[in-house]
Amino acid sequence: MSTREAQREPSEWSLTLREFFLGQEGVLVVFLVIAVVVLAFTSQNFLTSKNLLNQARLMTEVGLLALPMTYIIITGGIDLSVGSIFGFSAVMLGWLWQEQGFPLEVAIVASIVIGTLAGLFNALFIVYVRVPPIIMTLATLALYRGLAYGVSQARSARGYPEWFFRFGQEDTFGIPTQIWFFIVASIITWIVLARTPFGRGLYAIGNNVTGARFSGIPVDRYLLVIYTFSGFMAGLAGFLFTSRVSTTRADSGTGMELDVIAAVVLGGTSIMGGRGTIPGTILGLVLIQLLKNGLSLSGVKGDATIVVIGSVLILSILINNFLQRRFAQA
Amino acid sequence: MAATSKAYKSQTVESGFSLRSLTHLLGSQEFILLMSILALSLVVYSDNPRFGTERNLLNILSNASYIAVGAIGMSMVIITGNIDVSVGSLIGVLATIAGQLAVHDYPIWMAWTAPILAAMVVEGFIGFLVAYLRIPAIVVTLGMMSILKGGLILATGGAWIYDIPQEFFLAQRQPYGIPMPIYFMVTLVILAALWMHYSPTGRAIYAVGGNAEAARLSGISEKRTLMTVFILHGFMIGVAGLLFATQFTTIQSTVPPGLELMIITAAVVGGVSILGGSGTVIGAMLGAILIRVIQSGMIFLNVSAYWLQAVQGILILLTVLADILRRRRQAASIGK
Amino acid sequence: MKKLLVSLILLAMLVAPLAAVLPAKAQDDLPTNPLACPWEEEEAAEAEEGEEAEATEEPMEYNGGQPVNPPDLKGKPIRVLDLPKLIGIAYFAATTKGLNEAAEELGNVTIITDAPTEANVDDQITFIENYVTQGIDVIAFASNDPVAISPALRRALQAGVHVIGFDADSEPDAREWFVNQATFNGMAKALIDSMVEEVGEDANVAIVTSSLTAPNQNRWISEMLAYAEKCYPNLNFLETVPSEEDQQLAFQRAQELVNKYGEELDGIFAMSSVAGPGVADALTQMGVCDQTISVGISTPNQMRPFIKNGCAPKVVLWNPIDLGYATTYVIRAVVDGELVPGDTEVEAGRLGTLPVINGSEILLGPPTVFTVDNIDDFDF
Amino acid sequence: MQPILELTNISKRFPGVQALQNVRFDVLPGEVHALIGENGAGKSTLIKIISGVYKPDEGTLRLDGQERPPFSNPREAQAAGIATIYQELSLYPELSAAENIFMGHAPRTRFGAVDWGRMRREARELLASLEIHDLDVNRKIGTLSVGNRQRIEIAKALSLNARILVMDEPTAALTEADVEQLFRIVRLLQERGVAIIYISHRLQEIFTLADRVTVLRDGEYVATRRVTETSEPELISMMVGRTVDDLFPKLPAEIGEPLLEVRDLWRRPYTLGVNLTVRAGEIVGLAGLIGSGRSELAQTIFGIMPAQSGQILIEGKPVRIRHPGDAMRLGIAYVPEERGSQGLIRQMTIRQNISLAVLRALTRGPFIDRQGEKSLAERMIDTLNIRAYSTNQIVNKLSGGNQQKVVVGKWLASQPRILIMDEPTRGIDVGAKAEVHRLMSQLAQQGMAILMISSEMPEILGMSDRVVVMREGRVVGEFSREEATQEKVATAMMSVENGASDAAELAVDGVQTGAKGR
Repeated sequence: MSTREAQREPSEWSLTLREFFLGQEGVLVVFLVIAVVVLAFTSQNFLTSKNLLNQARLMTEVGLLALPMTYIIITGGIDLSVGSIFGFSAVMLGWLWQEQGFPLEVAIVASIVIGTLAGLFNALFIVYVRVPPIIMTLATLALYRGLAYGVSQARSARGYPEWFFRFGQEDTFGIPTQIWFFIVASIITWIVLARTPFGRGLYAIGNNVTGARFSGIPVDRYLLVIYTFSGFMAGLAGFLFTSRVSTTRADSGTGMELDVIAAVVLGGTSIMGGRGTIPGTILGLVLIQLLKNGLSLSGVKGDATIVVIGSVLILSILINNFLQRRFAQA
Repeated sequence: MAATSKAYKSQTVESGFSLRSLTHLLGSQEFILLMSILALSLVVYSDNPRFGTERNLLNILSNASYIAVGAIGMSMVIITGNIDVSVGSLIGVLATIAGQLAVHDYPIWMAWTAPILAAMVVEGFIGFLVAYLRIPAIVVTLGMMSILKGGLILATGGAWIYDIPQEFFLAQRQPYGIPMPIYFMVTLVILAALWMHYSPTGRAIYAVGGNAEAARLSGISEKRTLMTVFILHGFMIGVAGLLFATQFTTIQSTVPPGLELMIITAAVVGGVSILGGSGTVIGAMLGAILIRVIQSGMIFLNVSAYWLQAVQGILILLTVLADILRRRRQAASIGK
Repeated sequence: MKKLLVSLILLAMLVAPLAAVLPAKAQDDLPTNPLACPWEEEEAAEAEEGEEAEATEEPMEYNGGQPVNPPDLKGKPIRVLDLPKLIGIAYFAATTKGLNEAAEELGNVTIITDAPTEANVDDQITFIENYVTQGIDVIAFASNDPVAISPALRRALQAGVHVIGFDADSEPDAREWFVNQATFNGMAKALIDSMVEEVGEDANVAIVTSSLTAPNQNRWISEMLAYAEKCYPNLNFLETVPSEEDQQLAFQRAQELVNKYGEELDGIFAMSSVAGPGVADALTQMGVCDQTISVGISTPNQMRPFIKNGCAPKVVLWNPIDLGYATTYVIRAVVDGELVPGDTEVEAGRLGTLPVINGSEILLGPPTVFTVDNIDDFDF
Repeated sequence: MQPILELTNISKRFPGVQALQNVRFDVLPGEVHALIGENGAGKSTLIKIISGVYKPDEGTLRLDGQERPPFSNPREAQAAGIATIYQELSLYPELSAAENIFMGHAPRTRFGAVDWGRMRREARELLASLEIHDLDVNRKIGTLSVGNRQRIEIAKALSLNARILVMDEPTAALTEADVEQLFRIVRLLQERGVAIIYISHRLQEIFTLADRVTVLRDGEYVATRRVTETSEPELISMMVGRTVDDLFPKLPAEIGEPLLEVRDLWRRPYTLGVNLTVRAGEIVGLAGLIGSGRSELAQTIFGIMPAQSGQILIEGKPVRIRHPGDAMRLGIAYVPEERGSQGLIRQMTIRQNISLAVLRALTRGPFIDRQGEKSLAERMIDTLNIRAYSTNQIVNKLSGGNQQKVVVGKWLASQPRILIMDEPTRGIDVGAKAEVHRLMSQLAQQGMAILMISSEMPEILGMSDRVVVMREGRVVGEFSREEATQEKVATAMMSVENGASDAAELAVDGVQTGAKGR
């Protein structure tokens, strides 16, 4: 405001650190450390590499969907149809291969393409017809699920060849194969969000879409890209899921969208848009998964576990709000 | 001369006014919905006249009732720019509470009012977190959904409730041949519509959703309005839960799947703007009825069971698109 | 241009599904094996003595999987994970009750019940993985998807955990034994026969199934259609509608069917323990039980009022408590090495001796038909 | 006479900022008391204390001579007869005009319900008292023009039967004609004995309208003067703490070839066959009433609302501009009208805002070059004299003038050849205004072509080499610097005779539509 506040300018790095610890990420790290310590004491099977890798395997599909969801929520949108696209493209994989006789490789690619197209369909309406994302994806949530049932006639496709399971059930370089997909996708989405003009544009859109448009950011194209990307990732996750469970079902992924959104929101992405990071989302994912797993290993049942997770979600945002109000002013 | 022209002028103003209100009515989402319901019903009826039997129509309305009652509160919440995804779980919990009280020989009135009170307490708590502690509603209710869902199983172990005394089944009664839930739906929708149109607090809901800052400056307390909305929403959900619980001879101690989406969809199809500040409860009720007409009509039209969901999805999408295009056209025509 | 494109897409979307209007039957593709019709039964029974081997064909080879180096727990206390499809429905509450009943009798078995709140195979897999890591001795499961659950079960076997199925099977090699409550064709026969006894063989019937993806239901429906075709060719199946695991939806579907077909509709098969009360409730509340009745699969307690008021005069079910009870005995026998591949029967406490069928399945027995005469003998 | 409202020793502190320190202020019945000061001087804080939005940390408040505790919420202030018209219109777009006027204090029936009939009638009466007869009170606010929305705002304040009316820059968004009407209303209220607290950056208005004026600077009270006893230079020096010599220092620049030419450009319904040329080194002032289509023309050139037909030529070459990206590649920059919603991403930092339009150029490989970004921001902070302690400061926490400089900096970073500035100095203080003007002059000297949209006549006349006037989507007049006078430009803007015939045309249209409707 004036010269009397011309204090020492904090360095970029210390600023980032400060942001990190006062932000949701900091809260999550604390929660995570507490959870790990407590759970490690209550169950000796918890802190083993075998268990942790296995948990990572189980986390992959939700994780893959949470990455584009972070982008979308940062722009102030939402995609409720991811679970349905996930199920739909998985079903299409099995249907194309078994009913239509395509080679499995082709069916895999085609199913991911179909997921992408489903995302594109959402995107076209959201961008060009200006249907609010929540409404559009609420409608396609029902539509894609319906297509999954209709096309497959609710039949599951099974009996895949051995090589197909390499992606979902076996290890590559010592860790479950699909985790590689998640690691690569996380790193790319992280860097893109944090370091590229595209990522910066997403934040700008989420904070002030008019301002972004007036700054020459191709808002429509960016939105088109992220909703399509969400469909693509849902297709990819659907494929990995099929490989993991070795069958396709028209109802797989039902209700998954809420798990995904919970992880993203827990990770500090503001549902109002404009704020959020990929590391935050990953922390959110990991915290939920470890709680589920660790509590189960400590003898807490599934129903109690979801109570704990719900409470953690509310509590962590509450604490974050408190910290923001207390310290972010200064 | 001057006097005549003045009289003439006022006359045109009057007729112009009524004309405008007519076009206003014809252009409203409620009217479009009503037309969609009628058109769809006619199509189904012409294919299969049994669709038009009194019993079927009453069944449809009755099945839409608890969704519509839930959508009343949901509309208010959405108009203020918030959302509640925990309603499905909450209704599951309420049904269990009502059933448990009824089988444990508590007086019936207690079994009926307890779920309503419980819902008001839970929604009041949600409202407190949203209004006073400023946590986004979707976060609170997402968390609450887990807590209620898990807590229900934790408490009951999932046992079904049966051997409930007959007088408990409020929703099964049919005074004058019309199922009870329809009375509830119509009465509550009318009351809520009047309240939202005529009470200062009702108008404040629109103000808070339309421009929270301006509302604050007009001396409207956003926090109090939000609390009122969530508690009222709790009341409506409580009634919806009661109608749901007393419809069946046995009560499942689980959460009805997808109920929250159904209620939200009814409100949104009914023209309640998810961006806040506009919408009516009559629209929400028509939205609920439309969903049920679609569901039921598809069966009558022999749509393959496998394609039911897809057709439903398309019809919902079309309704929503029609609403959006209507708004766009209205804005454009006025802009000229 | 843009608008044209959009409307074209919408039109295509509209037309595509409507073009596919076909009455759904919700069968699966597996071969069916209808049992003998009631009037053939007597002949069959006469022939049974001499020709049993021929009638039941060759006994199948054991086709289950085996745990890898399981610890020797013979006679020692064991911890068993009871993993039903979901928790929160009466049916699985009853199987759990049965498991615990037998566990108490045996004294050295601890049952831990844990499962998802929705019938979701992905969650089930997570539970299996968690409990294997935690170190459980035995997993007793009822799968939400026979194929999807199998990889996780195989990993459990590899970790030396005993795996026994009940109610809903996995792939055979992913578990050691499966306790089969009733054969599919046996259930189908009981259901169809019950219906025909109520409405006659020149009747129109519809089916309210649970989810279109539910494997047990699809198998039953296939067997029912095959059996009806063989024995009651005039029994006309109108259509099959799904109700998920949702009482309200089953209620609504039944109303719609009655309204749609009116008096033509003579009976509705309710194919799950949730659909059963939903359908019967609808018929009762509509007051049409003199025209349309329901025959279904459900538990006695929740069907009692409907059996008594005649809206659901016959309910077919095995005893889920017995199913759970038998499962615990099978588990103990397997752990103690008393039930090994190649055996043809197993001791199961108060249930006596149960036969092994299809290589690695233990059959509980024929299904029970609950009617107004015997309903008060059951409490579960 | 006894002051109707008197505040003494008011202090208010926000985290990190002393917003007000020992400020005093009073207003008499029937008086217009102007409150002036640079942005960030504490005017807004003071009126928010008066209207009950903020509670002061210290100080006393006297109402009709009675000491009372400060208002703890807006409702209390309203009850005391204080109404406020805020700078940023605070209306509900989805609700009707009548309801907007009466939100929070709607007439009730005896059952306590909102009396819609009376509300509509009273709304019509209120508007009539403002000489507004053609405004349908059932229309949704979202469908009204900005000018009409402002009138609804005034009606809203009147509906409260206010004894004290606080007007926070009511003329910022108004054109000269609307300002005249507003002044009439203010005088009317004054006659009724209403005390008016009037905030404006336009000193001219203060001399026309106010009785007394109070100056604030850096949160502190400077002085109160009768307007008859002071002068413009004195007020300015009190506000900025120094004297500002020349408000509009347009420096001579060499005028070169046409850089931007627009030929018969159409974008219905706002831009109807516009022709326009801007040369290198030239500042073209684009004058017109609100709604005359100036901003829309700028947005059409910039590709936000792409043209439907017509030609745009850059350096004589025809180009197609379909979105802002195209325009930016061609060297066009647009400093938009609405700083908050269009110009800035307020929740982001200075650094991120300044680099936003040039991110693609600021990359190393696919990544943003953070060091480059930071040094760019530092350079702009230096060049434009933006007062901020760090490039990482959130823009929202800057004062209006500094925010505007950030917007300008953002577009200068794109090194444009053609700069369109839409109301470049609206709502910013005198010092910052002079700086912006000086900067525009310098840029023109460097050979940039500048198209300046402004509603402030002195700015148009002082800065422009050429003045182009728009009315109803068309260019209706063009004057060189020498021939442009306030009268000529204003006449072209309003063009009385033509305007009347247009109005008649509209009326005929209305009748026809009505007939069709029937």
